Amino acid sequence: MAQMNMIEAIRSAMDVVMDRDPSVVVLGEDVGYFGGVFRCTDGLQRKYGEHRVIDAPIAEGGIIGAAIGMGVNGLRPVAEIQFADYIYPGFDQIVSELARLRYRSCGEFFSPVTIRTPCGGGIRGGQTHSQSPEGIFTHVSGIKTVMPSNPYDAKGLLIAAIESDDPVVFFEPKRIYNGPFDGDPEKPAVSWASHPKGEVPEGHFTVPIGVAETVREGSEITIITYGTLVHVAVAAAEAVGADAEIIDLRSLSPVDTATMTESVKKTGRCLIAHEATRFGGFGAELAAIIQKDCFYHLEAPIGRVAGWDTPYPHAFEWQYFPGKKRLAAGIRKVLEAAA
Amino acid sequence: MAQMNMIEAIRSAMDVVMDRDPSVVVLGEDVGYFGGVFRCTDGLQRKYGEHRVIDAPIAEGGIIGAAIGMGVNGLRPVAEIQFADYIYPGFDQIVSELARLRYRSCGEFFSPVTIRTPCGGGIRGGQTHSQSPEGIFTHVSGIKTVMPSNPYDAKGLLIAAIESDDPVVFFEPKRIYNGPFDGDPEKPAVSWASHPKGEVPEGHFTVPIGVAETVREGSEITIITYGTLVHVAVAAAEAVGADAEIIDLRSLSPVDTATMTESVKKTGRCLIAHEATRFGGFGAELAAIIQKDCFYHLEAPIGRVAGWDTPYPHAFEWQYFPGKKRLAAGIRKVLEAAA
Amino acid sequence: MSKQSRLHIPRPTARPGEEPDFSFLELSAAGAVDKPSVGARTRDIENLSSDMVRVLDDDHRAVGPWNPDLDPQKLQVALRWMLLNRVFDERMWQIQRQGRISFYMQALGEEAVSVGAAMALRHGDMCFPSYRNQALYMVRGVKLVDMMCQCLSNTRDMCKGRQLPVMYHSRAGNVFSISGNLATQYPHAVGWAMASAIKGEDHIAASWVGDGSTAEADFHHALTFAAVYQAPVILNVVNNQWAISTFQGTAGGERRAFAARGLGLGIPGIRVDGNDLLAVYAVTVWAADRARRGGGPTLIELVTYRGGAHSTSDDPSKYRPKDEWKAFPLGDPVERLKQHLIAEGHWTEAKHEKLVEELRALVLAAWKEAQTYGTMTEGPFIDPTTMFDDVYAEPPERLEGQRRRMLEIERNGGGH
Amino acid sequence: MSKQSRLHIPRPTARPGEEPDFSFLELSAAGAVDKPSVGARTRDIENLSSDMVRVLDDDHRAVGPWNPDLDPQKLQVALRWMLLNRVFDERMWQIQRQGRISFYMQALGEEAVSVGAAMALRHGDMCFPSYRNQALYMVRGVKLVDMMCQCLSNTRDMCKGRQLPVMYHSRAGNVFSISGNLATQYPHAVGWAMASAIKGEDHIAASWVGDGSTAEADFHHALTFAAVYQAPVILNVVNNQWAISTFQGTAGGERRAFAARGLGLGIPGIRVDGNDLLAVYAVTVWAADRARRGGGPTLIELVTYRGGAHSTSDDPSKYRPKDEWKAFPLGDPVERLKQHLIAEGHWTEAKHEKLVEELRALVLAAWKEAQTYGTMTEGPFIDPTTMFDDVYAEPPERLEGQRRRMLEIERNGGGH
Ligand SMILES: Cc1ncc(C[n+]2csc(CCOP(=O)(O)OP(=O)(O)O)c2C)c(N)n1
Ligand SMILES: Cc1ncc(C[n+]2csc(CCOP(=O)(O)OP(=O)(O)O)c2C)c(N)n1
Ligand SMILES: [Mg+2]
Ligand SMILES: [Mg+2]
Repeated sequence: MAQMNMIEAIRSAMDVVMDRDPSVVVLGEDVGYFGGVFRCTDGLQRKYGEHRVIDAPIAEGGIIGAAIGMGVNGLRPVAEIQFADYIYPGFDQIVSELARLRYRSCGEFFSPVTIRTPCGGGIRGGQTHSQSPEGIFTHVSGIKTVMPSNPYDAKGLLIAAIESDDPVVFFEPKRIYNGPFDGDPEKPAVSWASHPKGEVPEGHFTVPIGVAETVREGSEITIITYGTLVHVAVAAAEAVGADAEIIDLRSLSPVDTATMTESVKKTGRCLIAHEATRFGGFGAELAAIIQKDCFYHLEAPIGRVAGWDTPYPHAFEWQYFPGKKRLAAGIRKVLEAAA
Repeated sequence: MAQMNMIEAIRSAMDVVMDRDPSVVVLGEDVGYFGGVFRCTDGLQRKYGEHRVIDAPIAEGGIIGAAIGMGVNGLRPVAEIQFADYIYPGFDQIVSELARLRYRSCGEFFSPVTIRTPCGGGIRGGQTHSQSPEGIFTHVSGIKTVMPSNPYDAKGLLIAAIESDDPVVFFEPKRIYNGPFDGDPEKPAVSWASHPKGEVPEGHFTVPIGVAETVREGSEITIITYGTLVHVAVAAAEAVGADAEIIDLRSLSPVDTATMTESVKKTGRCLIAHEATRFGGFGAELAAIIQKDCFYHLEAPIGRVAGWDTPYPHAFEWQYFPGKKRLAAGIRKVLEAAA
Repeated sequence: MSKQSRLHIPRPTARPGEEPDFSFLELSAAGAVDKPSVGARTRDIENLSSDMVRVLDDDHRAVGPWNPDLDPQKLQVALRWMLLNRVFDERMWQIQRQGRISFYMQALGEEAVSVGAAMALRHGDMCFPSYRNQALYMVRGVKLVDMMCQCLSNTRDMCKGRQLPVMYHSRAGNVFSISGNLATQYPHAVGWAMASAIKGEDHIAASWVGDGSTAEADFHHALTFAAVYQAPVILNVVNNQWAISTFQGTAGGERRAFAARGLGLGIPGIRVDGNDLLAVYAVTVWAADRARRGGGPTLIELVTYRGGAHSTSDDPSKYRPKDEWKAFPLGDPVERLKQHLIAEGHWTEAKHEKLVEELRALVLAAWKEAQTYGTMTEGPFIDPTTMFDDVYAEPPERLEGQRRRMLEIERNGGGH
Repeated sequence: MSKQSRLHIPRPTARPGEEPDFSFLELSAAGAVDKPSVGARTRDIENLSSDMVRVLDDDHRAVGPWNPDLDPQKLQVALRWMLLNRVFDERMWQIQRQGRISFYMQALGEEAVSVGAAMALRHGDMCFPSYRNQALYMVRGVKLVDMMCQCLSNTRDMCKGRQLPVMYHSRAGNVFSISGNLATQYPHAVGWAMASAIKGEDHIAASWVGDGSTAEADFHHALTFAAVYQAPVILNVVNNQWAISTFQGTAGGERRAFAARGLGLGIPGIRVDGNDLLAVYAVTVWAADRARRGGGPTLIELVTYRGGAHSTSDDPSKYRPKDEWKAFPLGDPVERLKQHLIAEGHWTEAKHEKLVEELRALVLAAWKEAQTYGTMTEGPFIDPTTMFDDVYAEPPERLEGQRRRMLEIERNGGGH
């Protein structure tokens, strides 16, 4: 086992798969010679050559469109979109082509593209370097949507994504690339070295897509979340002193309904948290599932804590970010609601 | 008052506004000389000239991008996207520009573009002429999302949309362009002439964006829906013999929370129905709001009836479409659930 | 507005009721355009993007350096494919008009575009067609009955009822799946070709879009990626003058030929008489050779005319002169090849008529067979629960749940 | 993979540790390129897209038909703006390095691009800039202190704390709001210009994108719409050789100049020495005249060099030779204009130094003032609940609810 931060884990995932499977290629803006603006592909071009780690023109639609064609011709492309905020120019290729190809050709054609993209705020990136658009993708049938919250899962899930014959949109919460973050920007940065999930096998392993992880057991309330907010939720639960069960979804689509509903049936209370804007966000689907499957066990309305329904403001990112305090308030509200 | 079908009502809305306000221009694929593949702009170019009703190149991103620029320069563009399935190439311009311009420039710049686009299935259009992508837009702050269910609302809401300084994505359920549709494709087609909402004033009027309409009062269950399914819901409620209150949202964002929650508090039961795929769809947000605001009044889990989570299949559109029978089953299920 | 608008509005030369006018169409005489070596530098062959490569002259002879010297037998095969395309379209159009399929799109007047290319390419070369390239499937071995079953969404439908008619695919034939979204296949072809180059194979890719579709983003993406990586790909623009109701000027064709669209990226363009089978064949072979030798992409503009309505949903009499096709200077591709074969002594009117009869019988037989696998109104029907297949390779439980729910509904009598 | 990959991989001529090599850069001598009338037909002036319009020669003289004959005073003003841009950038860069703003982007080495255009356009002409055109705002009257306050997200920030530094806007100055998404402003400019034409006004629009950004769809959309409607717009491509870590060849610049990108649509292209203020001014005037007279769009490629890092987040020593800028044949635009003025006897080193001092003082004073309106760490702070303003003109109730909720949290002590 090695110590890895999330960047290293993601890089290691690509490295391991590229080493085993010559059909895996990486493409994206600045991913080649330079190694990516977040360094996730650093060293891969040196190791696997310019023909497998490809600097692409600045055209997200072109990157995804070309990757689809490569996939149809037997390659297994891993496309990087530099920021999730810049995935929209590729949206038509994702929705109309990548997600639909297997279906419309009854499996004669498919393209196992993985799209990696850093998401989320907390890095003073302003509204175009901070978005969490996962809720737009979970609504699209034919693609899988994944968001890890730690190095171990990042590597295992990314390998699973690349090896999956289904297209996967793989969101990387950039705020926790270098260390877990509990939502308090004033605390000194913590590194992954001190976190159990910073221990990552060097070699090949997978974390299955579609399986959530219960990161903390508890009996009073279930907190369902993913990405950066997993760490905030843990901190918030501790701050409140709540006996909270915390579920890290890891995969958003498919989502692990069983783990969620079993937990809520046990605790009777539920808070959902994500960084993305609230209205029409993925948390809505989670709430809709839980209210239905756990109706007779719920003792309080399901709470949602999320980013405000505004763009992500540069100066007020800590007022925007659903931090420990907002989550704590959310937990209290759910706990205090009359049964 | 005149008899209008939805196409005529939509055309009349543009006509009325273009007549009053020389800054209103219409652009889109085939909208000019030809008058649009659904004839919604028929006659407008003859009346207002080629400089105000503009045939555009086939580039949805270009249409929306150019419309934004026109709006910044004082025009009030109405852009037609030929099918909602083809709106994705314009997605970046909608999300990153149209929705954000006012915010990022603190109101110094804005662009009051209205995007009209026919959505929904039931016309044997296969997966690329049948989609209902509204749930992708409701998640985007900065735009409004509207879907009328009848000629009267279509005209009033479209005028309101064009006159609004906010950008609006205006979905037109094409299955009901020519007449209301209760979900049974084997029944003879009905025209709008026999429907009260087929009576539409010739002149200027608005239906406010953000206000739902209760199309049927009832005490047993609230059915919340919009677009084509409003008519299906009415038929299904009658088929079941349920004393259902049926709410036609008309505006999805902003959504009229008060009308929904007051009704559910009264009835204690709720079914949500839309044609779009279920997972991560707009119905999830509705369910999430209602479970929270009406928790203590709900006697049964909120039901959702929606399109299956697959692309819209050509041959099985009536198995795909959430028709009267599926809605009726949904109503029964909600009604029969133990309190 | 008080002041006069200064916006330029592109207008076709003739609208309904007016005299067709193709005086804007710049032509070269057959045989007049030089044929450069496939290694020529783009800047030295720019003339090819404004001239027009033509082989068949007004006397139906094949002339000039681009004459591919195809033997008569091969030409007869080409004629047969083109005719088959036309006869098939005719029948399917009629079938749609009878309400027996929901939709159809014909290639009337553009048959040389697909047949010429299909015959010039190798089987291992991958085709990424638009919806008007049905002949590619035919030449690549897809059976008529299978194409018809697709249009019928019946039990033998390759698309299992999921797709609108004409949205074929053929893995065995190396012809990609048609998308409803215009131009999306263009970057796929480039990516496929990039993969071929990466793998060190010498298969190339070819794709087709219409004049109108060149305005889409994917056209630009494809050209950019093709140029940057010198992908072995042929990018065809089928300029059939119309995009539903808008003429090619609305897509930017007023000032410069579509063949020139790649010049700014260093992609050579060839403008070719798209109704001249020999010319289409010759330029495709040239571009394929160039690509295979590492010379990179070529953009081919095939100048043709959409002889019929855009689709069965369209009525072109609303926006263009009824007889415009008759005035089109490049004529009818089927007629031109036929007259060439006759002029060369390899064909007769009688043989032609016989061939048409034979093909009609073939198509009719296929149609009869196709119906035995089910029609829109009569069984056997495909099992609707198959609609849940192939959304994913590994389907999530929620889809299986929905499949069960649907089965339940079907069991309770189905219906609406 | 067993076989050898045949994919073409564009490679810059030099990487870190290697000798800079600009031998690929085709230059024309100053004064060597003819100046056509603004009414010239696109096809007659194609040379302008591969030649390079230059006015300042090696002896610092202004020569040739493109010499705009600007009077010395105007040239001094130009020099002042360019210097101000540079001094401002220098200071802001340093301020970012001190952690006092979160981010910055400089225009080092590209100052002539914005200053030349800004001085050539009329105030009523609307500018749609990229993030490296800050001088447009300066010339159009935005105060330094206001630009600094934007970068500080303080109480006087025109963006009310919502935007990353450098994302300015100025309605009064007719300079559009900067987007984080590359190239999106290009079709806006075209739409704005179309509206101007529709209204019968003679304002034109101008927009700027980088070489790398030409690959985006919006570049294509803008060119297509501009060509189709002959929109009165100037489309500038600032080819500063680099797009973060990728060189201009990765965007397709290896085989043909970016100036040629519109030729296939009939849009004339002009390749200009982007470090020659006089040449930039002259081609902008030419293109603006052409647009104003109904001649339609012009694409201008400004050949320059990104003298500094892409942004404060970037480290160019990782991907290009450290001294590459020094080897760039077109030099430093500030230095070149300065030497021209000196050569003409209208400037001296001493005056120059004094000007630099003056501007430094100006910038410092502005910085001091800016800080009084708040900094990132010290108040006064802008009210964070303003983050809910301007999402809509007519805000939905749910936003007001969220604003109240946030206020509640703030009242309970704020924090995280
Ligand atoms: C993205 C997208 N936008 C719009 C349409 C609707 N549409 C279908 S065909 C067509 C015209 C295409 O014209 P052209 O590219 O010239 O091809 P042709 O039909 O002439 O072969 C349009 C606008 C579509 N299918 N996809
Ligand atoms: C749509 C989009 N994709 C990617 C990025 C990330 N990005 C910011 S600047 C940049 C490079 C742009 O290079 P160029 O267009 O040459 O402009 P320059 O920085 O050289 O002025 C990239 C890739 C972005 N901002 N927007
Ligand atoms: Mg066409
Ligand atoms: Mg650049």
